Amino acid sequence: QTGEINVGILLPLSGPAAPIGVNSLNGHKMAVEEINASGGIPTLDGATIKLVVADSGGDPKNGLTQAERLITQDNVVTIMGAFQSSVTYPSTQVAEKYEIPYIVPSSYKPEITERGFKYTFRLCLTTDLAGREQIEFIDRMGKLSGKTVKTLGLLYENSDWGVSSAALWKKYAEKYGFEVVMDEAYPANSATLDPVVRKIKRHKPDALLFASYTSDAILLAKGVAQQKINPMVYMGTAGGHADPVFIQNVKDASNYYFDMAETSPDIDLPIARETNAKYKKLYGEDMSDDCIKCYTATYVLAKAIEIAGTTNPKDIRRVLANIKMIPGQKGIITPYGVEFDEKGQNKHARGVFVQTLNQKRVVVYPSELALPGANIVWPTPTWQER
Amino acid sequence: MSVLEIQSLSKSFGGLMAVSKFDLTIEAGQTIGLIGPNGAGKTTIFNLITGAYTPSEGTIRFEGQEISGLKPWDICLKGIGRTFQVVRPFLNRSVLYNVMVGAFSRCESKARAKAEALDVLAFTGMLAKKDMPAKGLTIPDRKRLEIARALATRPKLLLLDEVMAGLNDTETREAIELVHRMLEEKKIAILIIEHVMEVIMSLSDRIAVLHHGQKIAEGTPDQVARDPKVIEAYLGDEYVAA
Amino acid sequence: MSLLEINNIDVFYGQVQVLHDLSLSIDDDEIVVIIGANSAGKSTLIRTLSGQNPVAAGHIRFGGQAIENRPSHEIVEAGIVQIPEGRRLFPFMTVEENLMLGAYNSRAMPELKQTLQEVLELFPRLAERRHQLARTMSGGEQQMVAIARGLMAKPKLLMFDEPSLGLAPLLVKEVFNIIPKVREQKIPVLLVEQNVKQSLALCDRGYVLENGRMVIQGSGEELLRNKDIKKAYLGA
Amino acid sequence: MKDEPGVGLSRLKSPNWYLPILMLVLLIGNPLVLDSTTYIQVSILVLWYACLTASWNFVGGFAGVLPLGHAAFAGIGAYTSTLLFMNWGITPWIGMLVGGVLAVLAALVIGIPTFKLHGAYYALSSIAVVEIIRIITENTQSIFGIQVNGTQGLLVPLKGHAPLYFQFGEKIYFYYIILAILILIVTIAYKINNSKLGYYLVAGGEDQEAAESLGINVTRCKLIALSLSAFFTAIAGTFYAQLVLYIFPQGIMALNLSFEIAFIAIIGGRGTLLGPVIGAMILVPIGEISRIYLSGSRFLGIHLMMYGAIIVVAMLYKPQGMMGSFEKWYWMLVDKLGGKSPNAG
Amino acid sequence: MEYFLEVLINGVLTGGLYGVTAIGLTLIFGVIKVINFAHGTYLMIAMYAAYGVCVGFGMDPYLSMILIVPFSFAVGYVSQVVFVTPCLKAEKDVREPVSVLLLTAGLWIFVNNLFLMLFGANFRSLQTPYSGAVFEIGNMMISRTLLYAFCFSVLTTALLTVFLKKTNMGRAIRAVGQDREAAGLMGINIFKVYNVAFGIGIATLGVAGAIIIPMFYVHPFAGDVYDMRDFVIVVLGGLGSVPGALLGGIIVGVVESFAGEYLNMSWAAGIIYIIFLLTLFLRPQGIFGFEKDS
Ligand SMILES: Nc1ncnc2c1ncn2[C@@H]1O[C@H](COP(=O)(O)OP(=O)(O)OP(=O)(O)O)[C@@H](O)[C@H]1O
Ligand SMILES: Nc1ncnc2c1ncn2[C@@H]1O[C@H](COP(=O)(O)OP(=O)(O)OP(=O)(O)O)[C@@H](O)[C@H]1O
Ligand SMILES: [Mg+2]
Ligand SMILES: [Mg+2]
Repeated sequence: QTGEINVGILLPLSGPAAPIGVNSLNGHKMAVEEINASGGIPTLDGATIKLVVADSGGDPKNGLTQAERLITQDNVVTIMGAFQSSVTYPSTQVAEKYEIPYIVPSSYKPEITERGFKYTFRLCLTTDLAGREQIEFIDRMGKLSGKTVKTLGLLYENSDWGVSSAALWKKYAEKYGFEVVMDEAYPANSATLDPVVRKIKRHKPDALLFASYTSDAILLAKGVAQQKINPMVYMGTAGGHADPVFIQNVKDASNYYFDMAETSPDIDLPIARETNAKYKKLYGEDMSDDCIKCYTATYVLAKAIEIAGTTNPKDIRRVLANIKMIPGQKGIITPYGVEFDEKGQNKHARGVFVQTLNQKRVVVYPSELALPGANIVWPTPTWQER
Repeated sequence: MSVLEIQSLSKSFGGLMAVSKFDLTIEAGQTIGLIGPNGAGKTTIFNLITGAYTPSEGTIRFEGQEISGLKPWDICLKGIGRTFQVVRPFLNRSVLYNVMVGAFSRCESKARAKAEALDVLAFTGMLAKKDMPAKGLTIPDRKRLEIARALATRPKLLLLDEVMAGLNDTETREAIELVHRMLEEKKIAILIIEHVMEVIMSLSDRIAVLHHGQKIAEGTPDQVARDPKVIEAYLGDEYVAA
Repeated sequence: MSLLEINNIDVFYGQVQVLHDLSLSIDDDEIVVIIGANSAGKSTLIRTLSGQNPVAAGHIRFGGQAIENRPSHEIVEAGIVQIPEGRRLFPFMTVEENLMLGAYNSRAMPELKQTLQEVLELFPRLAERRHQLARTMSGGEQQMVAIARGLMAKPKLLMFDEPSLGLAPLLVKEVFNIIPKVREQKIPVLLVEQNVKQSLALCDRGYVLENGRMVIQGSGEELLRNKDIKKAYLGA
Repeated sequence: MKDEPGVGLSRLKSPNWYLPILMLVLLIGNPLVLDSTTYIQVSILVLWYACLTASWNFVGGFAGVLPLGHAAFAGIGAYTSTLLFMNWGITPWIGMLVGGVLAVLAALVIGIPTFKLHGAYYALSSIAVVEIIRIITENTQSIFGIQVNGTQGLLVPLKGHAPLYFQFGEKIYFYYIILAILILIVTIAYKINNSKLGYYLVAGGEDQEAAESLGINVTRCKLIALSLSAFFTAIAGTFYAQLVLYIFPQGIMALNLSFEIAFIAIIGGRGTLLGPVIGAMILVPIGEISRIYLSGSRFLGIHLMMYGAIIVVAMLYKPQGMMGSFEKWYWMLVDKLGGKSPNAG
Repeated sequence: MEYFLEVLINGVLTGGLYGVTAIGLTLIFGVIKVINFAHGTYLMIAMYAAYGVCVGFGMDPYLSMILIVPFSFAVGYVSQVVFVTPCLKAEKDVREPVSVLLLTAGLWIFVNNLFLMLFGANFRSLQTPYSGAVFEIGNMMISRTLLYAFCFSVLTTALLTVFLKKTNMGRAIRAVGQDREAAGLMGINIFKVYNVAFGIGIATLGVAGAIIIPMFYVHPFAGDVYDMRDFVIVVLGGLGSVPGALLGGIIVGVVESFAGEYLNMSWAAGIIYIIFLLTLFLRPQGIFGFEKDS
C-alpha cells in the first residue's frame, strides 16, 4: 500500500451553489490527476493523492458532519473547501480540534482567519481586501483618464457575502470621497429585478458595483441593457460575473463589465494559460476563478506534503505555515504567490481586474498581468455609441 | 327562575333576516318543541343560543344570567348542550373517545372521564358500539352518539336538532323513550327541533312555530296543530284531517 | 328477466359484513320500496348498486349486463341513477349548472336542452330560480333540485335514499307526490324510506331488510297488512 | 402497558416493561459501543431532528393543523441565546430558557390570529410568518444597539471546552444533552396524549365547531400546544447554535428547515407519540449516508433525488406514516416474547 | 408622475406574469384540495421544454406554445395517473390529504435534482429579437416581452374561466372540486377529471414557461423562484379561483414593484407576506374564495 494520501474536499455539490461546487471540484481533480500522473509525491515513494469528496449542500451543519467524517472515517490528512463562508467557518473548527490542516481556497469571510486557528490556511482574498481594491481601482482609473467617477451605486445580493462587500465599499467610498447614491440589497433568487433596474435608472450612479450570483447578475445585466442605462463603469466582484455562463446568457450586454477577480485564465502567465487550455479541452469551458484557486490550492498542498515528506497532518501544517510559492511555479496559476501569515491568511492574495470585451474576459489590470494589447475601455461607451 | 329566557332575538345574514324578534321561555324540566318550514330559522336559533353566532339584537338569559356574546365553550360549561343537525362526530376516533371528550368538560382525570362516558353510553344504549370508529356509524347512530356526547357534558338544557330524522316509527318510539328517560333521570330541560310530528306532538309541553324567522304561533301541541297559520305554512291540510 | 337483478351479494365495510347473501329484483315501470331498521344496510345496498361499495360475492345484472364492482360513472352510463341521502348538491353552482351536471352521461348529454326544458316544466319553482346558487336554496327546494338532477340523467332506474329526510311535513307530501310523476315518465323507482306507511302505500312491491338480510317481500298492500311489519316499523 | 399485573421489579419480566427500557439503554449506550465520532455526529443530528419533529408534533400532530414554519422558533431560540451570550456573557444554558420563553411569546402572538384559519390557509400562513421573521432578521443590522448582523449572522464566541458555557471539546456531551431533551419532550407528549388536553387537541383538530359545543376552547388548547412546541423547538435552536457555533437566518430560520421538520414528522406518522421520532431516525441517517456515499459522484444531486424518491414512495405506500407498521411489529414482538399487546384481547 | 405610472405599469404587467404561473396551482387545489409543492418544478420542466424547442428547432418562443402546452398537459396528466391518483385513492375520505401534499414535495425534490443531473447546473438564456426590446412612451420604457406575457396571461385566464363555466368538462371539474362522491353519481369519471384537471393546471405552466424564457433564465431550480410567491397569490385570490389567481398575481406584482421602488427588493417579499396575512385575517377565504372552502 505504498501510498494513497487521502485529501478531503468539502464543497456544495447539491443545492443552488452546486455549479460552483462542481467547477471547484474539477479544479481539484485536474490538479490531482496531473500530480499523480507525473509520479505522485516524490518524497513519499510516489504516493498518489486520492480525493475524498463530501457534499455540504451549502448547509453549515452538514459541513460539520462531513468534516467530522472526512477526518475520522476517511483519515484525510488535509481538508480543502468549503466555498460558502457559512460552511467553512464551522467546519474549520472541526479540523482545528483534530489538528488537521484545512486549506480555504475561496471563502471571503474575514473572521475565518481571525480566530487564531493554527490549522486554517486561506489562499484567497478577504472581503475587506477585495472592497478596497475595487474602490481604489475606480479612483485611480478616474484620475488617470480624467474621466472621474463621482457617484457609486451598490447592488448586492443580501446574504453574508453581498452585505459584507457593501459594507466595505461604503467604508472605502468615504475614504476616497465617492458619494454612494444607491445602496441596494436584493434577494439573489428573484423572479424579477426590474425595480432595482428602475432605481439605477433614477439615481444614475456613475459606477455600478455588483456583488451578484449568476442568476441575479444575468437579470440585472439584461435589465440595464433593456432600459439603456449608461453608467460609466460596471464593476463586478467575481461570483456571478466571473461565471462563464454570465456571458453566454447576456451576450453583448456583458461587454465593458469590469470584474474584480482574483485571477483569470488569460493572465500574462504562460502556465496559467496552458492549464486553462488543457482544462477547456477536458471540460469544455474556461476555468472559473474558484476552479483556478482550487487547482492552485491542490498544488500548494502537494508541495507541502512533498516537503514534509510524511503524511502526518501536524507536519504538513508546519510546512504550510512556512511555505512560499510564487506564481508560475508548478501548479501555481494564480497571479499571486502563496505565503501564509501567522493567522493563516495568504499575504499575497490580491485582485486582478478583468474587463469583458467582445464577450471575452480580458485581464486589463494590473498591467504587468495584462497581455500586450489588452487595453482598458474607460468609461463605458453609451448604448448609442456601441 | 326560568332555565332559558329569550327576548326579542334577531339575526340577519347580509340582507336576510333569518330570525327576527323571537321570544321564548323554558322552565326547568320542560320540553319545548320548535317547528317550522325548512329555512325558517330554527337551527339559527340554536346557533344563537350556543354562541356559534352572535345575535344582531336581543337577549338570551340562562338561569337568569345573560349569555349572549359568550363563547360556545363557556356556554357549554354553563350547562347548555347541543346536537348538530348535520352531525359532526370526531370521525376518526372511537365512540368512547367521542363521548370522553364531552365528559372531560366536568372532570380532569382520564379515568373519571372514561367512567362517566361509559355511563352515558349505557344510558343511551350505545355501549355495544363503544370501540367502533365514529365513521362506521350510520346516520341515526351518529345522532345518538351526538346526544351521548352532549349528555356527557351534564347539561341542564339540551338542544336537540332533528335527532330523530331518518328513524322508522318503531325506532322513533325508542328515541322518544330515551328522551323521556332523560327528562326523568337527568332532569334536564329540552328544546327540540323536529319535522316528525309524532315526536313533537308526544314530547313537547309547548310548541313554538317559526316561519321566515318569525314566531307565528306558540302553545300546546293541540293548539298549534289546529292553528290555521301553522297548517298553511307548515303542516298542510292532511294533518287537520288526521 | 327483470330489469335489475341482484343475486346473493355480500358487502363488507373493512372486516364487517353489512349485506348478507342478498337478492332482489326490479321490473320495468315498478316502484319498489325497501324498508328496514336503521343500520339494516339500505343505504349500503343503494351505494353498492351505484358502485360506491365493492361487492365481495354475488352478482348484479342490469338490463342483462353485469354491473357489480363497476365504478360509479359506468353505472350511471348504464342507466342507474341515485339521488343520494342528504341531497349532495354542488353548493357553489347554480341550480341550472347542477341540473346540467345531472346530464353528464352519453345518453343524456345530446338531449340536454330538451330534458332541461321538460324537467323545469315538472318543477316550475326551479325554473324561477335557475340562476340561484344551490347552497342558498331552502331544504325543500334543494331536495327538488336533487330529484330534478336525477331526472336529467335520463335514468333507466332511479334510486332514492330517504328523500323525505329532514323535510317539513308539507314538503314531505310534495316529495311523495313527485315519485308517482317519475313513474309516469316510465322510469322505475327504487325507494328507501323510513316513512314506511306512505311509501308502502305508494309502491308496487316492497322488501324488508334486517341486519343486511332480506327477510320479507311482497306487494305494498301485503306488507302494510303484515303483522310483523306493523310491529317492527309502524309502531303499532 | 396498562393493567399489567405484578409490582416492582417483577414487572420487568414482562416485555411490555423491559422492551422500552432496553431501547432506552440502547440509546444511552449507543455512543459508548459504537465509538466513532462521525457516527456520534450523525446520531446527534438524528436526535436533534427528532427533538424538532417531536416538538412539531404537539401542534402538527395532536392538534391536527399543518404548521410549515417551525424554523421561526428554532431561530428565535438560537438568536436569543447567542445574543445574550455575546452581549452580556449570559451562558446559553440560561439563554436557552430565555429563548424558549420568547418563542412561547412569539407563538402566542402568531397563534392567536393564525389559528382562525383552517386547512391550507393555516399552512400557508405559517409559511408567511416564518418568512416575515426571516426577512426582518435579514434586514436588521442592529436594534437597540444590539448587533443582529442581518444576513451575515452571528458567530458564537468560542470558549473551548467550557461546559458552563454550553461548549464542549467532545461531541459525546452534545449527544447526551440532546438525548435528554428528546426524552423530556417525548415524556411530555406521552403525558399530554393521555390527558384532557390531548383529547381536547384531537377533538379540536377534527372538528372545531363540534369541539367548542362540548366546552372546549379550541384556540386556547392549540395555543398551549403551540407554546410547548415553540418552547422545545427554541431549545433545539439554541442547541444548534452551540453545536455549529454560527447562525444566520437562512440556516436556522428558513423554509427548508421548516419543511424538513414537517415532512419528517409526517413520514414518521404525525399525531402518534413516537412516529415523528421514528421518522427522524429513518430519514436523517438515510440522508446522511446517501450524502456520504452518493455525492461527489458524476451525478450531481443524486442523493437528493433518492431522498425525494423515498418521500414519494413512502407516501404512496404508507400515507399515514411509518408508525403504523412499527407499532404492529413492536406488538408482534411483544406477543412473541409473551407480553401483552393491546389487541390481544 | 410618469415615474409613478411606470412603476405601476411594470407592477401590473409583472403581476400578470405571476398570475399565469399561479393559475395551475389554484386549479389543482380547487379540484384535489392539495397544495402542489411541485408546482415550480413543473414550471421548470415547461421552461426547459420551451427552451429546448426554441433552440433545437429555432422556433419562436410564443409559437412554441403549440408544442409546449400539449406537452405540459401530458406531463401533468401522466403525473396524476402515476403518482397522485394512487395516493388519493388511499386517502379517499380525507378532504385535504396531507400525504398528497408530501408526495408533491417529494416529486419537487426528486425532479429538480434529476434535472440537475441531466442538464447540469448552468443557467441558460434564450436570445430572441425582442428579448431586450421596449416600447417607449415618453420617458417610460415598457418591456415588450413583459407586455406580451401579460397579454398571454390575461388570455389564458379568460379562456380557462370560460372553459370552466361553459363546457361540460369545465363543470365536471368544478363539480369534482365541490363534492367528489356526488360528482361520481352524476356519471363523472372523477379520476379522469383529476387527470384532466392536473393536465390543464400544468398546461397553463406551458404557457407560463414559453412567455418567461425570453426574459428569464432556465435552470433546474428556476421554477422554485416562483413557488412561494405563487402560494401567496393563490391564497390572496382565493384557493380554487382562476380569475382570483390573476388578480392575486397583479396585487403581488404591484406591491412588489412599489416595495422594490420605495424600500428595496429584500423587503418586498416581506411586505407581500404581511399583506397576505392581513388579507387572510380580514377575509380568511381570500378575495375570490368561497366561505366554506376556507
Ligand atoms: N351562516 C349563514 N350565512 C348565511 N345564511 C345563513 C347562514 N346560516 C343560515 N342561513 C340562512 O338562514 C335561514 C335559516 O336557516 P336555518 O338553518 O336556521 O333553517 P332551519 O329552520 O333550521 O331549516 P331546516 O328545517 O331546513 O333545518 C336559511 O335561509 C339559511 O340559508
Ligand atoms: N363508511 C362505513 N364504514 C364502516 N361501516 C359502515 C360505513 N357506513 C356504514 N357502515 C355500517 O354498515 C351498516 C349499514 O349501514 P347503512 O348506512 O347501509 O344502513 P341504513 O340501512 O341505510 O340505515 P339508516 O336508516 O340509518 O340510513 C351499519 O352497521 C353501519 O355501521
Ligand atoms: Mg335546521
Ligand atoms: Mg341510510
